[in-house]
Amino acid sequence: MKEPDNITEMKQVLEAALLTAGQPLSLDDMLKLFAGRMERTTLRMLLDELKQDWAEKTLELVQVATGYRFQARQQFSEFITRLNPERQPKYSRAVMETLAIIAYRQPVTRGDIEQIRGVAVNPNVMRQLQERDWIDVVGQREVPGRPSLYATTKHFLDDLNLRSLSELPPMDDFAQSEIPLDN
Amino acid sequence: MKEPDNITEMKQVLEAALLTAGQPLSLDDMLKLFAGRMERTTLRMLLDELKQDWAEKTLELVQVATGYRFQARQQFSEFITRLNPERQPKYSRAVMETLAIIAYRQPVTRGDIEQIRGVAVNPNVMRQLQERDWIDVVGQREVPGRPSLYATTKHFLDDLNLRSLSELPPMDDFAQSEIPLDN
Amino acid sequence: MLLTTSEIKIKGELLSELPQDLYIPPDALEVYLEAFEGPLDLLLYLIRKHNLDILDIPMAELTAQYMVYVEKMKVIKLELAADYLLMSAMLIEIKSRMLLPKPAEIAEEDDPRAELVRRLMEYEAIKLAAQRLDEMPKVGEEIAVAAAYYQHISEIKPPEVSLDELVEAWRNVLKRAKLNSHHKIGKAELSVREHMSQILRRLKADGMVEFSQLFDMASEGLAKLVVNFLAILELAKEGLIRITQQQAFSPIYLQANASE
Repeated sequence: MKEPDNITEMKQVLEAALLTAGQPLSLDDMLKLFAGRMERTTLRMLLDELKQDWAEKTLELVQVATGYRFQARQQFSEFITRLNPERQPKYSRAVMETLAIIAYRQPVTRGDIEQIRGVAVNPNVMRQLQERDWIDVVGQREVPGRPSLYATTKHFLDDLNLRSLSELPPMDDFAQSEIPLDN
Repeated sequence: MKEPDNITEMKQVLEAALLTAGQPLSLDDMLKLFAGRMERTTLRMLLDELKQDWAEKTLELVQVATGYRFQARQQFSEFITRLNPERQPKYSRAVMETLAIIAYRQPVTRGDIEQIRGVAVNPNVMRQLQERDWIDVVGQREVPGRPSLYATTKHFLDDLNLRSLSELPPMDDFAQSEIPLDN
Repeated sequence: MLLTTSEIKIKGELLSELPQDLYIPPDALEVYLEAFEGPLDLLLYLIRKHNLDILDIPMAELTAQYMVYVEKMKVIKLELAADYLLMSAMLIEIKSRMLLPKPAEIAEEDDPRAELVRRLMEYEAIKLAAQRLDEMPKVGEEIAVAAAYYQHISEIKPPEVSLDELVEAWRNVLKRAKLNSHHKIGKAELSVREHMSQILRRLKADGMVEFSQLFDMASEGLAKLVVNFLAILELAKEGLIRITQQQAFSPIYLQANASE
């Protein structure tokens, strides 16, 4: 193809290069596109025009530290991210065991949980489960310190697709067969 | 952002995703953009419209083996390649002939390739093609030694801008004049 | 690729004469390695460019040359010499068969050269296919794929928990605590515990609740009413609620033990 010799063609070359570059292009990079037959001031003007051309489009031309790049407008990022979802985070063992204790032994205090697990319960663990709206405080036990009593919520049942706690697998189904009775 | 609920918004999401993908997007990929709220037939229709919308633009929407992608129109490639003067080195004739045999005669063993070319195949040749993800092993031939059978990959088709092997230039085109057996 | 003499160099010197047969001079070995892809390629070149009749190759001489050549090249590229030698042997075989007295009728496919010609033509087609593949635009070379930037939104998704994972966690708790013999929990007990939580939640919200208000006679089945009652007894036993009655037959009130 002959060298672009008018504004329209020059802008087309610029646009095609910026859309396919995969990284920001510096002014020096972009000058290479025109094999030296382009002034920096002209290039800046073309970039401004290109920015205007894309003002109402799905991408926008932005300037970042290392140069210019096209990027998807913010409102599309959420959808595009669905193509490459992050790995699903997992709850720690402490969180899962605390949740299991509350589900099967509710209502329980932190002291109960600590006694069953044999280790102190990190307050952060309770906070995670409360923020998820899976457990809440349903009362206090009338002992010194009046510790809170925790129970699972309706929301917890919904999220695990259960109608009631009695749909949890009963523990005696496998208590004998799978848990060794070693005492 | 709320889910797109009209053709214009859906096309915008599609366009933004395809322009940022850097590789072909399959129909299944694109359905993920809409979190399951899109029919395949609607998607195909939107892709057709998008293709039309870009008919006069710097990029074109093309379909290759693994899906759809936007790519710069041919007339701009010369300029774009100026950005990367150190291009991928050309493959040797040995590599290209081996690739041609695999593409046109697949699945083939190394022995088949050696038979056609009349020389031993350097293992390095196969490695280069495998590293480019243009060929892979698709099975073994059930003969002594169970030699590997090689075939070209979908990635090879993508890289050559093809939807299927049938789009390769037909072998008949390469038939030359008969070698005379006059005596 | 079709070569002319101007493209072939030996030790920087242009090769003045192209080979008229399959013999490769040892000092031109490297050149041939680059210029020809093997004996088929060389033979094809000779046939197409120099109208070589494969039967005109002086076979005895070629073979003698090859034996010397193989001796010289034992150290390096022996496998290449072998490829050429094999080709020479094939040509000699063809030639010897051609020299035999012919039967009156000879079918085309019986021509001993047919197989060689078939191979040459197949190789030629592949060679041209390779050139075409080489010329086709490719991603990363002539094809530039759109790859604009987008901001990867870290949707902070809460972890998923399956029922299996929950049960597994509980099982681990039991295993470690060796609670199994004391804490078998069945469906019935789970229902009771669920009602205990519900009653506590209600008392927390309403403060004091009259006993009968905790029972919805109209809509709940008998089993549920019983479970509810068991839950109240269990709450009382665990000291979690207080049950009060001013005098006989007056209303019974429940309140969370903590709500005073």
